[in-house]
Amino acid sequence: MTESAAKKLPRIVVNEKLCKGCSICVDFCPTDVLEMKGSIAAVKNLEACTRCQLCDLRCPDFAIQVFD
Amino acid sequence: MTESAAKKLPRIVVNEKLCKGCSICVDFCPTDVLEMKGSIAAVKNLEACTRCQLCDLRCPDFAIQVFD
Amino acid sequence: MSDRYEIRFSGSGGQGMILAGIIMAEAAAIYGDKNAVQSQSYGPESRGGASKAEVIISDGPIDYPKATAIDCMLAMTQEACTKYHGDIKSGGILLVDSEEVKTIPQGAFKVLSFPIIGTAREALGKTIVANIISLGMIAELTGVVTNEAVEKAVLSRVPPAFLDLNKKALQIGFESARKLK
Amino acid sequence: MSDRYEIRFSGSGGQGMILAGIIMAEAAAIYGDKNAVQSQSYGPESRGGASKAEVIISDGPIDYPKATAIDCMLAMTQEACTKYHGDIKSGGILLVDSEEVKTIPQGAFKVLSFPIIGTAREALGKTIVANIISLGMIAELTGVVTNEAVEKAVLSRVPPAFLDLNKKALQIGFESARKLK
Amino acid sequence: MAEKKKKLLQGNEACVEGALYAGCRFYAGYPITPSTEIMEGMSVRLPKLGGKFIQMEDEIGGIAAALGGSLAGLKSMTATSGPGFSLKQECIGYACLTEIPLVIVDVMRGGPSTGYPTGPSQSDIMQAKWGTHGDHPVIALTPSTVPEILTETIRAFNLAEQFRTPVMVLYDEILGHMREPVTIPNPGEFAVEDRAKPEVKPEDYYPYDDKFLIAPLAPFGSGYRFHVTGLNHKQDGFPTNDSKVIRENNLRIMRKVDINRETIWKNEEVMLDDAEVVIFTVGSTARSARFAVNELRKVGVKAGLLRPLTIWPFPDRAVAEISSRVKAIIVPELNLGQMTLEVERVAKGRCAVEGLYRVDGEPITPSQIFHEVRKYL
Amino acid sequence: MAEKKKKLLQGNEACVEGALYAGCRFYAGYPITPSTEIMEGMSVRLPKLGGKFIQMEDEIGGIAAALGGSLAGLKSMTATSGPGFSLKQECIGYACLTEIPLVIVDVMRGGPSTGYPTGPSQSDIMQAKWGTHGDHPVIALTPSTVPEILTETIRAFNLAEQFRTPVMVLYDEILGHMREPVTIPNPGEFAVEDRAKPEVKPEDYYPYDDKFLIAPLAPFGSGYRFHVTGLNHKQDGFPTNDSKVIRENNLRIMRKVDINRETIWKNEEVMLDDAEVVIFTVGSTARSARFAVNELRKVGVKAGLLRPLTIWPFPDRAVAEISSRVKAIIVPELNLGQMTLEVERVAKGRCAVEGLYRVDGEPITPSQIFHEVRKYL
Amino acid sequence: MSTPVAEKKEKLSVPFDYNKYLRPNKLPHIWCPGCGHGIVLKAMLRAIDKAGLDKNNIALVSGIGCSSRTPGYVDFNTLHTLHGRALPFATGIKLAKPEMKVIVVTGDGDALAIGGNHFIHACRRNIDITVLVFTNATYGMTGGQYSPTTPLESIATTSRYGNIEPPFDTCEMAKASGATFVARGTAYHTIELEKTIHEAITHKGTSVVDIIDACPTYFGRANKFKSATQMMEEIEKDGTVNVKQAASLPPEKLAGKMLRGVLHKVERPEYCEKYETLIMEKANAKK
Amino acid sequence: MSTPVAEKKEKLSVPFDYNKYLRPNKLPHIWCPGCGHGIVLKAMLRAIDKAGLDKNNIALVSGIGCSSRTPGYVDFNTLHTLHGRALPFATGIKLAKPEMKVIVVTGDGDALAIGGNHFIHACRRNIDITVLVFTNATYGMTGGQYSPTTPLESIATTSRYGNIEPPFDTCEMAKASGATFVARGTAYHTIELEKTIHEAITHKGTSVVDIIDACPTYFGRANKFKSATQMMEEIEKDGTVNVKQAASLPPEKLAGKMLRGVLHKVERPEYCEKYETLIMEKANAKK
Ligand SMILES: Cc1ncc(C[n+]2csc(CCOP(=O)(O)OP(=O)(O)O)c2C)c(N)n1
Ligand SMILES: Cc1ncc(C[n+]2csc(CCOP(=O)(O)OP(=O)(O)O)c2C)c(N)n1
Ligand code: SF4
Ligand code: SF4
Ligand code: SF4
Ligand code: SF4
Ligand code: SF4
Ligand code: SF4
Ligand SMILES: [Mg+2]
Ligand SMILES: [Mg+2]
Repeated sequence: MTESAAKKLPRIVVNEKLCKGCSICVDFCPTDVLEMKGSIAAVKNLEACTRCQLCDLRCPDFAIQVFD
Repeated sequence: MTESAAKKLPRIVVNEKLCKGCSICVDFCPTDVLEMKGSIAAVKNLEACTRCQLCDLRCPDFAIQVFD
Repeated sequence: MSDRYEIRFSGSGGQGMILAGIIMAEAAAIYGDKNAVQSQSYGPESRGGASKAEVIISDGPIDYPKATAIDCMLAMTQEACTKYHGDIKSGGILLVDSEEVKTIPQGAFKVLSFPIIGTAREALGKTIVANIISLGMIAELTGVVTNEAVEKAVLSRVPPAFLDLNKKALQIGFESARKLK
Repeated sequence: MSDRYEIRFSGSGGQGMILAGIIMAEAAAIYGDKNAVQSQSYGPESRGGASKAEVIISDGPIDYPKATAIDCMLAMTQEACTKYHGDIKSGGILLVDSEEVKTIPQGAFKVLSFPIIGTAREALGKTIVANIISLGMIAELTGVVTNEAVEKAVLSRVPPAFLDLNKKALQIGFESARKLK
Repeated sequence: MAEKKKKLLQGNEACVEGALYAGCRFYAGYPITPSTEIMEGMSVRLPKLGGKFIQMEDEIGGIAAALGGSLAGLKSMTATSGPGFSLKQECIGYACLTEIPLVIVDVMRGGPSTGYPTGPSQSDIMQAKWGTHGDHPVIALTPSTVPEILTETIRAFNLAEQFRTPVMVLYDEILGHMREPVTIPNPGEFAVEDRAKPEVKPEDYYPYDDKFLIAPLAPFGSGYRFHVTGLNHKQDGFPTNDSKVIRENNLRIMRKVDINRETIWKNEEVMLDDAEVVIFTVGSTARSARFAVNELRKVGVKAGLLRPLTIWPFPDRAVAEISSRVKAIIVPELNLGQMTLEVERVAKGRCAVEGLYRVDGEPITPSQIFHEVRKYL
Repeated sequence: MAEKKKKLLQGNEACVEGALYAGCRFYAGYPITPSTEIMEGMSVRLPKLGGKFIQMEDEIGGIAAALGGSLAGLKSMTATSGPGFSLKQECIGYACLTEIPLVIVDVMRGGPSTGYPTGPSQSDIMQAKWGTHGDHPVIALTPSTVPEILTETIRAFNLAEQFRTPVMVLYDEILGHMREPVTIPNPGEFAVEDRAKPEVKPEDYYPYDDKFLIAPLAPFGSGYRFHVTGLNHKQDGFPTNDSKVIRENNLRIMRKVDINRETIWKNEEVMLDDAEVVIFTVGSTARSARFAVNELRKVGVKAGLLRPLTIWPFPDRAVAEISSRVKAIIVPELNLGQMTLEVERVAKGRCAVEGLYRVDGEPITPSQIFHEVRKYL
Repeated sequence: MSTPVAEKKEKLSVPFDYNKYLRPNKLPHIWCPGCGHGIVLKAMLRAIDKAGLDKNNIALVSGIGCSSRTPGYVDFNTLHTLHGRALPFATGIKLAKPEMKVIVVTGDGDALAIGGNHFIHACRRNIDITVLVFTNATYGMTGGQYSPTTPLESIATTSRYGNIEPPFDTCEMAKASGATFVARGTAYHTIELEKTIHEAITHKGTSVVDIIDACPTYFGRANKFKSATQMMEEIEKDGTVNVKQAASLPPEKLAGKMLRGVLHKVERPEYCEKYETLIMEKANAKK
Repeated sequence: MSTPVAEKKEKLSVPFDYNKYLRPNKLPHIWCPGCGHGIVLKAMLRAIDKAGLDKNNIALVSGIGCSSRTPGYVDFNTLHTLHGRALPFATGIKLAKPEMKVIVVTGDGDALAIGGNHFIHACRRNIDITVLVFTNATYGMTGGQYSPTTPLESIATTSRYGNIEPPFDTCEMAKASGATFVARGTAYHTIELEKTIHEAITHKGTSVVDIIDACPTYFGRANKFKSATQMMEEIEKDGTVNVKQAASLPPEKLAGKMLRGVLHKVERPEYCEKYETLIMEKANAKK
């Protein structure tokens, strides 16, 4: 990550067709970026995202991705 | 074994109906008491017998016994 | 075929449709004086996807255990509704969850629509009892078993800690249906 | 059935009766101009006990592969002799090892007796070739295949190191039989 | 009182009730859809009755352990479905030849192979008879309602114990998973048979005593020390290659079922007396058939139903009798024609025999049968 | 030249020759009497031809590995006997549904169970057809001489490859272990068929393309990436629960054998034209039968022999035809009546059908057949 | 690597493009919400990508079970066999085409219950196959019976009174039977898992990775876990320790924990190679 | 105990009376001249005698193979099952009648090839069964194919070019899968074997004794052994070393040798006991 990237916010994409609402991404996000909206994961605090990709890595359903 | 037993010779019985002639008893007798007669084990040197029972113990066919 | 009363509960796996079917059958056959047969079908995975439970109620022996001409069907999801409404007989009833089922199928049957899951969430805080609400509604709408029998059947299937919750859900079901009729 | 010539080799497992049968069949079908079928039977353990090999030789096709009326039988042990002599046809030949078979069965067949194993031991120092001696005897006694064919068949089955031994055994067989005839 | 014991049970649950009623005290198996509820039920219920339950590493282990349990004197059962039934076949032959009582339940699902695990089928009927190598006696029962699963499971245990042979209970996924009200029988309501125990002293005991058609079977550990082998054996249980003994024994194990087939057979007959077309079928399909027969009678068609509850030994006599006085026998089955072959064989051309097959994971409906029968009239 | 290649071979050795001639390059199995010589022969011969041999941990592993080898593109075989054949049944169903070519040789021994391992029998005939769960197509060949074991093994490979299905070769212990002179065929003397390879691009390839009755099968690793499952599947190989697709596919795999049965059937007919009593039998028993027919003709009895080299699909047409013009069909078999059931079914009462059974580890002799036939005249 | 920090070191700047390996239109997969099998599948795909394997050259073979549904989703040569039989099928493919990379994905029931014999024999032969065992301590597909890895006293539909059968240590079994690469990972430690799988598939010989993952639907519910997350934390994170870290931990910190990472790695001649060099050569020399 | 001297220490003054345990008129047994199975049978009978077991209370269970013919000769409750299946049958007997002493006699093929899965699962359960594996490195009954214990490069009827499959270490396998008593003996060390078997049958839990013995007919002939005696000397005597002596031997003296004696012994709750205490109690408490 370059220093200037701190300014550019990441893009977090949840595929609502694929998300099964297990909340694993929410529970394991180290900076509490995500929340459950009903039975779908959603972004609540994009600024805090560190692009660590853990949400994607642990999502069992190919349902969330974080782009730079 | 008592000392007096040294005089009394053991009795070695080969069951000819059971002996299959493998020669294991002959080959492993520590004092060379036995020999093969055709395809049956036989005693050739009873005096040397120490009653160690190895012939019986290793006979696969229940075919040889050594009595005191 | 005339003395058969056929009910189908449909929704998605995990919504408790099979339990609703079982309770309905018990209400009729154990706590009522009828005969009943309950069956279901799973997808090949035995979970996920559309699921259905069927109950045939009759005064006499019931041979064929599957629905042939449905008197009353419940659909808790759009997928189930679309997939399973075909066997409703003319003059039958289709009860759908109004929030889930937006495309109402056409047919010679009466369609009733009610926010079943929403009611469970709002009135009781637990969507899990939506199936019990729907059961109450079906019982009330069809009258094929008495409300008392249904209540006995529900209570015998529910762990003690949840007796109250389920009793309430059932009452809500009875009442909501009465209003819809 | 008339053009079938039936030979049975019998003895105990490990005496090479099956090999003798195979060589006989090869002598007829591969090195001679006949047809031949060879078969055998084992006990359920496939070793030990009485064992037999049968060879059917014919000018034409051979349907039934087992002996029906035996022209010539060899018995290398008493057990085999007792168990298997029953199928020898009237006028057939029974060749036994004279040291092993003490109780000669009665029947309308010709019995020839010869110390086959003893000869192998004394003349060649190897009882293992008793089966080849017996093969030579059977060939000579029956004349159903030529001695040359039998010799070719033996030599093709035997490892190079043992060619001589087996050749000698076969010759002994031929000669012994000639004397018995 | 009786009402208290009326329960809404799944077919597989009724099977558990029947087994326990019959005195089953040993279960070993491996889970497989759609039979798993039997195993789950046994795991909960058996320990309460002092019985033993074990989940084995595979189906072969399941039936082998159940046979061990039976030999040790407990009434034993295993349950499975298609692929597991195939795996158990080698042991089924062993049970037949060694004459160890056992009940094997096969809840039939769509095949071949993994096929359609949650779909119904009746395609193990021939496998039940011919799945293992070598000729062997087969008894197989085919209930068609949930209460009948309970009672036929009791009957299966009784037959297994009486005839010292494995007995199969075959039903399809629909029956295994559907629920019907069942009244649990009181003790004494149904007869429960136990295998004969030897009356002689241990030293005079032969496990296959040729004085008997079916010799008494002493449990292991009871002082009767004997030998059991899957090799052809003599009356004392030891291997033989005496062809006379082999033949006699191979024929006897067939005969014990064959000469008793009248008592093993069990048919339900619906309006056969004046029937012109008869439906021959089993299991859930028989329910559609009965429905269809009623409808056909309403429109004046003389239809009848012959429903065997014992499919093996095949009900030759009943089929032969019917075939000589009807126009046609219709055989609906959830397979591609297995019972049909047997009906054809027995009918010997005396009437038309027509199969009605379905292998798409759906039941044969009453109206399919209705229309098929009408073709003949 | 030709003479040089004449050898005295055991039936099991001839099977090896036939397999190699047909292009078999993969063998996996587990030893069992009386089939073991096939495996031993393959272990020596295959490596010399660049082929692969593996002894697996059990029979199931044997057939599964052979199926893997076939899917990877090598013509594959496994061989076994009764108990091992029972164990392989689950995988046989898998091969049928997934349509993987394979040759399975079963050298039949006395049963049931461990039975009489070194004794002959013909008691796996029904197991070959019904041993696995679910309906599935079965092709099974029944040679009766050692040279025929060679040629029928070639035919088995050809049929397996043409029809994308497992093909069985069944013969009894007598044939497996007896020796007869065999002339090893030269290359080109017999046709050798290979499975169809796809002609479309990988992206257009369906492993069960419904444009075909029998779709081409691409080997794994050839750039055609596809999915294979034992679940009911669509033309693209993926699981489905669409009942129409399930039905169509289940029917298609039966149909591919059924509509081609005329080319799969192969019968030998001996003096059938004027026969009044016909013997129907296979394998070593057919040798006794032919012997008996010759003897019967000598004494003026009009006997004939119908000998199927293809026992499955069952030769319905030939039996039906014969049954309408003879007094009796006699069915000698080394079992308790398996083919007899089929002959009865097809004969439909048009002639007498009489089984002649033997299960004592001994062959049926010509004179037994001779006397049985005479009863009918 | 039991801390999120350790995982973060592996930070990726762009998301991994799974579509390169997934078959189009097959998602959503059949697995339940929170099922660990999806996480394992993703780690496997990243490992395969890292290894740079050619899709045409990979055979992915499975048995029957939830985990065994994996092949259906990925664009390789895929084979969904019979319950327990993935390994002998895979053995056939590998021996027939040694140039292919053969990977077996299998459940703990599939691999170790009905398939246990094939498992130990594949290990013994040291045939070049990678075996990924999805260990969720249950038979998910049939509804939650106990499996050979279910912990003592756990509840399952066939052990309502608590399981009395001690679980296998899959890694010990693999090692004792002869596998030359043996490792353990978890769905929770997904980056570590990716590396472990990568190391397994690049090893020559039988490589086994025991992968602890969660079945929230059956094992979770029956044993009072509230969520997949809780299972991952308690079973996968707190229940395991990396073998390298373990070396420096006091025994009381290791009690009851399973070791993660590469537990055994040796070089021994591979089966197909031996077939080529020994058998083929001798057979053709003898001629 | 690799020297005859050590064996002699156990000198008996009268021959052991095997007839107490043999069935009348069953001898001679079917085994070939020099086959080690007979020697093992005798050691087993002496061990049973020493343990003072009641014949009525012993179930001797086998599969199929030469070794599996053992039960036919002895006067217990004897069961000759199917190839590979002795252990599940034995498990059924034991669970149904826990008061019986259940002993399984099995070949290396029976136990470890076709029966491998049952073997590891019996060990895992720690059910109180003694398993005596007659390891002759071949399938004797079917005529000498290689087995899972055949040494590398040995000749067999299915490995004419030399065996390329590494053999199992049966003891390692048993231990890894959970057996609580694991030992090895040989037919040559017959007195030691008797003691080892005695210790095995008096142990509570799954006990496994791997017994190296000779098949002169197939393994011997194919691998150029001249006699059973030579096999016993080279394979059993020189090829093994007692685990206690091994402790004091330099590594070069141990190379390529198998360890004899009790290799693993721990106490862990036995399966049938747990069934009684845990399951039965909970089931009946819950009522
Ligand atoms: C021969 C056979 N026996 C049993 C089954 C039923 N069955 C399907 S999957 C399965 C167990 C699956 O457990 P596991 O392999 O651990 O996979 P999971 O579902 O837990 O991922 C069983 C018992 C079957 N399909 N075939
Ligand atoms: C299902 C089955 N497969 C194969 C066989 C054939 N068979 C009988 S014994 C045996 C191997 C015996 O080897 P082992 O167990 O080591 O005993 P041994 O004869 O060496 O003492 C085999 C393969 C069989 N009887 N049943
Ligand atoms: S982890 Fe994936 S499936 Fe689960 S809630 Fe998050 S996005 Fe949805
Ligand atoms: S990338 Fe990391 S920080 Fe950002 S949402 Fe995902 S888990 Fe949270
Ligand atoms: S007892 Fe010992 S010394 Fe005597 S003969 Fe036997 S082995 Fe030899
Ligand atoms: S060991 Fe036994 S069988 Fe062998 S030669 Fe000696 S007495 Fe005979
Ligand atoms: S049942 Fe368990 S293993 Fe199967 S998909 Fe659901 S969570 Fe996963
Ligand atoms: S073949 Fe081998 S194992 Fe079998 S009895 Fe003979 S020597 Fe023993
Ligand atoms: Mg699992
Ligand atoms: Mg062995």
